[in-house]
Amino acid sequence: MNASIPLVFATAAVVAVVIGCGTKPAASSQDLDREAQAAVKASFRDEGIAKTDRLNQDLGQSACSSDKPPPEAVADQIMSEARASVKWPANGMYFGDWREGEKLAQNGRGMTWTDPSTATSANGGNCYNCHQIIKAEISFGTIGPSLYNYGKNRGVTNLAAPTAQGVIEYTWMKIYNGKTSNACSNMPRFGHAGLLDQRQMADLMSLLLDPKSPVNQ
Amino acid sequence: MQTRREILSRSATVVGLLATAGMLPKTVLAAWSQAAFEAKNMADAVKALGGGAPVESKDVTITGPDIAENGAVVPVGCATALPGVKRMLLLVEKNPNALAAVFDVTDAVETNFSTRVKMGQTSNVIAVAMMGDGKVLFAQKEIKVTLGGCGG
Amino acid sequence: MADPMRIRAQVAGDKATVRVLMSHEMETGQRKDSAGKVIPAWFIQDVTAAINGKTVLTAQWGPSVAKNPFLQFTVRGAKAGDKITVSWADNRGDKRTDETTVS
Amino acid sequence: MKTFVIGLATVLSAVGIAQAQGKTAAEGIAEYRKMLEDGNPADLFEVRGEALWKTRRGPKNATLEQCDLGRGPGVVKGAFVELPRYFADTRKVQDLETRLVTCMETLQGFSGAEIAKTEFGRGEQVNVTALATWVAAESRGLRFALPQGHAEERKSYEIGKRVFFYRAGPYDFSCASCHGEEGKRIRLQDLPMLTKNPGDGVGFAAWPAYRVSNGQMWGMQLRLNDCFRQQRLPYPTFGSEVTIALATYMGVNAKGAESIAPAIKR
Repeated sequence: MNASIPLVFATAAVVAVVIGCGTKPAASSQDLDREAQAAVKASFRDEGIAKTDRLNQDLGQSACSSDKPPPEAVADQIMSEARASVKWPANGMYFGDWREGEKLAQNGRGMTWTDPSTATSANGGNCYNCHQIIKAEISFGTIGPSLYNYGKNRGVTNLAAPTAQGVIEYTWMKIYNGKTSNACSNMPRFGHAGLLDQRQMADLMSLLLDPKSPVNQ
Repeated sequence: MQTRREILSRSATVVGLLATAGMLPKTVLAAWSQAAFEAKNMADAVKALGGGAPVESKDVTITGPDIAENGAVVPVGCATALPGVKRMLLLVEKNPNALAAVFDVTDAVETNFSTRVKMGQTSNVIAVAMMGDGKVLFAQKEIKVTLGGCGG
Repeated sequence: MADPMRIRAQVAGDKATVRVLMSHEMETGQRKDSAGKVIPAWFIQDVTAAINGKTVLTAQWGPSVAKNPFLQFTVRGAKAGDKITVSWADNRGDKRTDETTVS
Repeated sequence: MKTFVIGLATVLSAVGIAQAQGKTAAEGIAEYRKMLEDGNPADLFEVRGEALWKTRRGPKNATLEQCDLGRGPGVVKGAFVELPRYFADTRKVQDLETRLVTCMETLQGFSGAEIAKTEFGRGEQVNVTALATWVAAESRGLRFALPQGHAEERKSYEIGKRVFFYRAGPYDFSCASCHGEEGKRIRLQDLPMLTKNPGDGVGFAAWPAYRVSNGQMWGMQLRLNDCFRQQRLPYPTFGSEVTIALATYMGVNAKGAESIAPAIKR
């Protein structure tokens, strides 16, 4: 993840210089942006694998850091940068093993300061935290849409069929970097942020799209 | 003003005196049934406590939720309205050691006890009534243990 | 010494419902610490309840009773002002006795 | 056009399944929670906290009975539902836990900096949590009414709001990712929407709480600390400005909500 200039707070910094510190009229919104930035900088410390550089925001993070959506032009920029970021699987290996995918989907671990390593092998997919997936698992979150019958509902009956190619590419892109289709998507960018490797993403692809996966039964 | 803790500790002293005067039950020091608590299943636990083969019975009730949000704390209860009960047991079938608790019943208490147990996974929980006449009756109920939280 | 229990005993008709919370780790002996070492079992084994000094219930517990245990039972023929005493002893020999008045 | 039709079908079937399955699971969980309400081990911490308040401790061998939690020295009842607030003596907005540490320092002679550095669940932090549990319990049933009269209190709210929406880290999460919409859940746990009053005894109005998953008593400082851990962000220091500001933001948003703290939580 490259740390570009935090957009929201960058403007605040300029304004702050003009007004100067120490004056006590009602704080402007920009003053408060600057103070919030300073509070964030001052309030955290490194712990385990979670270092303070994680507080640096890239364009998408800073533009999606308020209760209002970013301007359309910014959203477009985030999405086009996201699309450019997607790495397609080597040799067209989109699929793996849905059983492994299910295990990954169940696994909510990874990247916290209590996790031992940032290696992809230490990470789960966290999928059930937000999505319904196979019907037998009743403990699922609702932040994201249900993925039950994901492939079936999209008409995927044969992974090798040319008609399935569009859905396959879309799904890969969504897992790799969900900001491709929604600038402020809540979904982590599993490929782009290095959370899952190609093999793990292929296993999740099988879970969602393989006609033999319980997701599509 | 006294704190609750002071009240409690003062009463603890009183109890200490009672104990010295021989007025307190000595059962606190009674032998703990190690073999029963090491048993892997209901039949072995009951056997270790001197009982015969358990028979399922509608006269025994086991209470608990259908789903537990967390296996670390699962509220369960065992009860029976039958007269002549000597002991009530609570078990979790799929725990490494099935037996969780043994209650020795007297006429002064209702045969109805509630506590909370740990469950490693979805399992049957079992209430067993060991009767004075040697009969051993039981009831069971499945409690689903779900994965909660963010899993991290 | 162990922390005090919290005992509530409330009369309803000719009986009293007793609810007890005990402060105890109830360590199973099956868990490992971060270094991979087994954390030894440490749990309440014996529980006794008495009304006005007369034992009404004895119980044996194993390590699968939950941490900070809760126990509820009902004493027949209890009335306001009666003294309910609850004692426990754990597998390390630690003990605790607390008392409350039925209200 | 075709994708639209497929998309709609997905949505419809998803809603159907969520209702059919979600209902029974949610009912089961509700039943479980109800069973746990009677006999909350938080009581054990409450008893300990009350004793600590009245016990002479620390280098100055003093009690905390003269501690000013915002309503004057020694006034405990009602203090919890007005925190965090601005304190003139420290010239800071403080939450319950940091204010307790201030009192432990000024009245009892403990080192506040040492306590702040101590891990949760260790040493004096255990006592801070127990004290917070008792102080909160003394306001049970009262409604949240955080003061916003002081400029610093208003600033704290505004900073808290900005922190609430601050997205960062490998997962791109902010507080709002999970707590910015109504009716969402993670696994089977309902997520309170914290940008407005989430309701009586929900969200801010439920902590400190006893966590059954690990048998620990958690104050708001640890609650927020673990939120940041799950957000995959670095470690917020005890009593740091973002934690106080977030508490102010949530507390002000919870205006009028009835406090049930200390609650029992998964």
